Amino acid sequence: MRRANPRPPVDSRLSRAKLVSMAEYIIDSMTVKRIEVLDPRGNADEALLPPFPDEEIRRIYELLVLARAFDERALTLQREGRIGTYPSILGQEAAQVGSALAIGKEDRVFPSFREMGAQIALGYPIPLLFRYWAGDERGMRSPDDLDVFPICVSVGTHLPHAAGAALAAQLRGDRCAVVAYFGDGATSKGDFHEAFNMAGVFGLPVVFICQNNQWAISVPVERQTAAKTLARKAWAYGFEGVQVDGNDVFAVCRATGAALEKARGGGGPTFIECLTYRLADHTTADDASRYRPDAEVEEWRNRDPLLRLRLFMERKGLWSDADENEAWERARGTIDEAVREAESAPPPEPGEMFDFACANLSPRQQRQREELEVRQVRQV
Amino acid sequence: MRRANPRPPVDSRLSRAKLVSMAEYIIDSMTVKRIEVLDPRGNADEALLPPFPDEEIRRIYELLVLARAFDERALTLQREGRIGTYPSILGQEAAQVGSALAIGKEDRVFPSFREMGAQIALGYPIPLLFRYWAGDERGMRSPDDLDVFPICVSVGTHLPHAAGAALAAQLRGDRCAVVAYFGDGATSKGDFHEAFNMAGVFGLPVVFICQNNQWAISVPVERQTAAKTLARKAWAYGFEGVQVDGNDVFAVCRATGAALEKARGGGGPTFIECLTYRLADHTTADDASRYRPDAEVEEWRNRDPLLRLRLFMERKGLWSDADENEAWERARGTIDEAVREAESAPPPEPGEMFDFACANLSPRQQRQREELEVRQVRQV
Amino acid sequence: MQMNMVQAINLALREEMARDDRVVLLGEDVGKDGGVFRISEGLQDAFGPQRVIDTPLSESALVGAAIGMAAYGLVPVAEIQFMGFIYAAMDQIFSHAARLRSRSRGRYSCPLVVRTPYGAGIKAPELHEESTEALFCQMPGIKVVAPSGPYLAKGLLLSAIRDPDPVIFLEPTRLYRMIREEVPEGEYAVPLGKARIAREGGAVTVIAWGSMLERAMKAAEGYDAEVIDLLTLSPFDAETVLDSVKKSGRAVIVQEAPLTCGLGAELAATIAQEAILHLRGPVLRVAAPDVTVPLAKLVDHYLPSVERIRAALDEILKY
Amino acid sequence: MQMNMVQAINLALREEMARDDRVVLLGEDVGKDGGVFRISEGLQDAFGPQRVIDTPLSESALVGAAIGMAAYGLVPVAEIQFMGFIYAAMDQIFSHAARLRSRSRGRYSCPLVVRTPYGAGIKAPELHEESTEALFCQMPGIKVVAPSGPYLAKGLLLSAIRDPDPVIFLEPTRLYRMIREEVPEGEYAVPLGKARIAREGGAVTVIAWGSMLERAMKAAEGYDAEVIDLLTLSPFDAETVLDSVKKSGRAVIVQEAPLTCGLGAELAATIAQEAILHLRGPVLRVAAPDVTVPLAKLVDHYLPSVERIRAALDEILKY
Ligand SMILES: Cc1ncc(C[n+]2csc(CCOP(=O)(O)OP(=O)(O)O)c2C)c(N)n1
Ligand SMILES: Cc1ncc(C[n+]2csc(CCOP(=O)(O)OP(=O)(O)O)c2C)c(N)n1
Ligand SMILES: [Mg+2]
Ligand SMILES: [Mg+2]
Repeated sequence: MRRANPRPPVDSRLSRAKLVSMAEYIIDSMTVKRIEVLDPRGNADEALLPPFPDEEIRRIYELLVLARAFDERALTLQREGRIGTYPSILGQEAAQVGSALAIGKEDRVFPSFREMGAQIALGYPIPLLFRYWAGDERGMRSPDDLDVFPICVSVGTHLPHAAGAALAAQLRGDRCAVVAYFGDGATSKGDFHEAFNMAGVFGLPVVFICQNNQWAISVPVERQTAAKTLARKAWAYGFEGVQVDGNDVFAVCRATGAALEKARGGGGPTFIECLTYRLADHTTADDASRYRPDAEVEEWRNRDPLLRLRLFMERKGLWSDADENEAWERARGTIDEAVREAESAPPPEPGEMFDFACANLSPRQQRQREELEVRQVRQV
Repeated sequence: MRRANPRPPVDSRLSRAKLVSMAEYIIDSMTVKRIEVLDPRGNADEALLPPFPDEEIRRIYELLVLARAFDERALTLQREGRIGTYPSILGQEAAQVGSALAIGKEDRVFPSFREMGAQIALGYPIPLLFRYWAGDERGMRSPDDLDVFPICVSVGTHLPHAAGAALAAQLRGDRCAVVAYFGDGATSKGDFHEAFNMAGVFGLPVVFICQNNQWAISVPVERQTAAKTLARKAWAYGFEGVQVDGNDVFAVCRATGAALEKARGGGGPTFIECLTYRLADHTTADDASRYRPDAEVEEWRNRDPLLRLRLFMERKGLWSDADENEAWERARGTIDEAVREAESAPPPEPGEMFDFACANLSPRQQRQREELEVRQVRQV
Repeated sequence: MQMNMVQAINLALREEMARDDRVVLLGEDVGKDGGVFRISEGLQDAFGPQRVIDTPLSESALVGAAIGMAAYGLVPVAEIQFMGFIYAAMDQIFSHAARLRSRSRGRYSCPLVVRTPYGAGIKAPELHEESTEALFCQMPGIKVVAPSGPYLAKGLLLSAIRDPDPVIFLEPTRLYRMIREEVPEGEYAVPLGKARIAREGGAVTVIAWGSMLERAMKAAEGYDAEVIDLLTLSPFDAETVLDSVKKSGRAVIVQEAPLTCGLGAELAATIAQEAILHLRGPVLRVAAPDVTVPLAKLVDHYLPSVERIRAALDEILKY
Repeated sequence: MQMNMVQAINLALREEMARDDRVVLLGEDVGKDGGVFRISEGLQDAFGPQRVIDTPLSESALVGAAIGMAAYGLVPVAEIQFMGFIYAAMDQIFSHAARLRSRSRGRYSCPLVVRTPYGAGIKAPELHEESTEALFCQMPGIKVVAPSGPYLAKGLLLSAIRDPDPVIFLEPTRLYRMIREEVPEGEYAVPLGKARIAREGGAVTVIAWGSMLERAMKAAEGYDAEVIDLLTLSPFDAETVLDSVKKSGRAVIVQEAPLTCGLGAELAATIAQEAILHLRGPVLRVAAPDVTVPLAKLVDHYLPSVERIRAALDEILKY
């Protein structure tokens, strides 16, 4: 007897051995597909070739170049102290640009903090991006004709907002879909789970796009989860997860397009894992050589998303060295201009920290603002 | 052109139609097994019969009766105002007792709030359970030789503790396993996800046991998740999930035993979904007829976990009506005694609310305690 | 009509939902079940499952989704079943609801109400009797409201729903069915940010809110005490508080929560900063002790009692 | 040895881990990377991946698992990478870490330290510059500590690790590398619950903690001001505060967090309740305004400055 209760009668050691005789049958099964179009050398099976007109393919490539030129410049500006800590998108341009290109004007986008390629492809004003990274929150005000939520720094916490925006669309009958971007690290957060589950339960029009760049700062994705793929996680919520070659802009674009179409048509959520790689340090404050081998980085450099599209275009006779130089020149020109515009914007006034604290300041806030402004004037 | 950036070149409507041509192949697949031994009429394929000695089978049944007798009495006491709001375990006795019987003395148990059957089978003193439900936290102090964490009311929030206890065991080389109990509703919580993920990443010696009683207050499990089974959720974390007939005490016991053995042997975590049913209201404060059909309840009454074991024993000649009467009499006697013991315990002194606030009270707490005690004396 | 606070809140929701089809309810068991306290009784029948939404058991995503809904044209009223379960949603409330307007520089806003029953005295299990309003009062961008009776509950809830920013609406469970009073149908809003003089008096100012108002009023009987019902806890109505204290020269704050760092601290600090020259004696706080709220057997010893409030009045009147 | 606060904290961890093999570190990037601020640099090499554990990106489970570890014989020191990410773990900290001893009536306890960099002024993105210590100061069962320099950081961390109850250990990022001073190797504990007179003076008492101590000290130059470095924020050392205020008759509280419901409110309330008869003037609080901490371009205007503290000193000295 354990205490007053009848003694647990089963010797557990006994029972442990005899499991074989139980009736077991399979009641549930799931699979995960991988989607790819272009291989790292720019080859594509003719049968699988995307039907984009040549001009569009060139323009896709130019957007990839623009995203990379932005990144290059941001890193330089950071070194020069002209912007703050910055997270590079190097290597993830295809996953970001490719997915963003499939997004319609009517759709709602919830980026994480490493999505500048997507923002640029969506038409987010580049000067605003520079201003944000220079520490001016006015850079996060999305233009009125563009539905892009502010960058979310707290990993994964924006996923419930995406679910809510999709629920609002569903309830109001808005024919639009919602896209949420996040990293492999975000898949470990409770909010990822709760948002995915809600999306599954309500069959929400949302496309979850994971930029699996295989690292969350110093934690490799194998230490982030024991799941063989991230894509399989969607099945836990009753909807499909697919893995896409994230360095293949065609595959990403079309997987996203299909998922968005499904969402808009009432087919519910989809999870797209873009398998890609973070070629740079986590941010300018990081030194990735402390924790990951150069060889791995090198290997992924060979799978550069720009390179493979360029090779593809060259083979098709769509692209020359001159085109390449011109594209870069144009991109850098656009970026120069954006930096000029960003840096010529007047700095915020101190009192502006109160501007959007709430719709109507409380008397105490009002007084604090006045005191701040008085101090300001005194110091000038 | 969208703003200053090159215009997104791809007409998304175009791309949406042409998905068929992409290269797709399966890279990941998973299946979920169901385990059962006894059917609702108490039949078991002879080949699958559990090898428990007859005496053990009778004792298992007696424990089921004891759990049910506890529940019966708790409901009565609540109606009489002798305990507070109480969550009935009616219908879940096999899932609770069966799993608890496989748990060893060395193992660590993290119950939710509807696990009295498991607590009783583990040897938790029944008077303490009554005291807890009567609003006396002293009922949650587990006896020193029993490793049962306090009941967790905040759904799912104890799962990270179970992961931590398992991590501690792993780091210290303690040869024990950890068991966490929770309901179907808990699978929607972020903490479920984060704890499961951590268990997968570290290969922790933990067995997660879900009492899928198909309701979370008024929310049926189909509105809790769109997943076909709860068991499949484990695959998202890289370990096995199985479904067990939760009203089949043999199947539950042996699935739990196997998972515990695997855990203790370094084989990592397992998720066991016990598919069962909450036959009663959510708690004594609930009225389930507001939200669920009687027919569903009736159907599950036919799958009563006690009934099927009794039929099995009767068929084997192990059990008579006299045995049944005696078992109930004995159980009710045990419960009578426990209630007497619980109710004869002196009520807590007001100052005891400070007793375990922290190891050493701050001067302010000290003063608050003194003031409270002075007020007390004055009132007496 | 005479009604209790549950009925008054139900009526407020019903009227707002009828008036404005952007108003939607969501939470655990708010639909078919009508909420565990029956606050939303009948509303799913009246407005359909699209507007009264049972969510999975996910406090963080429930509030997080409500933020997304609020940003996209709806006015969600989210229910957290008990205040003890709101902690899982703190990140969403503080990192997001409170900041969305500011982070997006006004592009998006968050007209969200999070309702939750709060407070001790209903003899329920752990985490069912919390009163941690001060957690939210320190979050810029969040308003916090706590009615003290049915009439005020309805009027304040109307204001909360119409407010363009997120509001935490705390409903004192102990009073849910304790007080019945006349609650008119139709519109009347009790403004946010304004306290109410619940009882006039000259010798001492008693400040209370939520479930403590009832005890403060009882305690004040027989004293020349002015009782202020704070109603909005953040931003609180410093003017009304200070005017009264300047007049009476004495302040007693009654707070259900544990003493340290409760809202009473801010009230006392504000008085100490802005009305100190009018004070005749110390600013007294009557609060629960600094321990976790105990279960049923001891909770009556934990909650500030009428006697303790009277003792504080007697003490301060010595000055 | 001369060292900065990062090195001092590293040394404290190293010594405690060497002394007591129950001490384990866990958090995001604390292992191979040595933490984003390099606090745990070299510790995984020294003690192995079993004792310096990189966790998945899960703040709630990270703290929750640490609670389970603490209950089962370990002494976990969990790192939250920035204070802005601790909100996801509030439920675990408040519902569980704070209550485990009480819920289990002493059967289990939670000797856990949660370290986190806090405070503004490092020009980092949103949620990297929070100072919401008051959230934790109102939780019975939780201790809160904030060192103001390297020597104290080491001594306080030793005490925190040895404390039998959960401690939130707040490290002011702005000071991480600002101050270098002599930090001895080996044991010395700075006790929890005791404030420090950082500077003696008679005319006014200035109370500060964490990153504000440095500014308070600068501001005090040229004044007959006593500066109290609170060190332990909860439970705070009321005795030292009250003794000083009773002597000086004037109090200025300097708080980095937004004014309303910050820890300064509790300090002021305590003074107003227990030392009011000694006060010559109002209890002044110098704090950030009630807004979310702004990004780099405006943060200097947000943080209480030396000038603002001086202005408060000048004002109070008029009484
Ligand atoms: C909730 C939260 N915890 C911690 C951090 C600090 N942090 C910033 S980025 C990052 C890793 C994110 O990894 P992943 O999601 O894979 O995105 P990636 O950085 O690779 O784009 C961490 C831990 C954070 N921003 N938010
Ligand atoms: C975090 C949290 N949210 C809400 C509640 C209120 N509540 C108590 S039980 C319950 C349903 C739990 O369902 P399930 O996990 O299936 O367990 P069951 O009650 O069926 O045993 C809810 C919502 C709670 N206790 N904790
Ligand atoms: Mg990543
Ligand atoms: Mg259930």
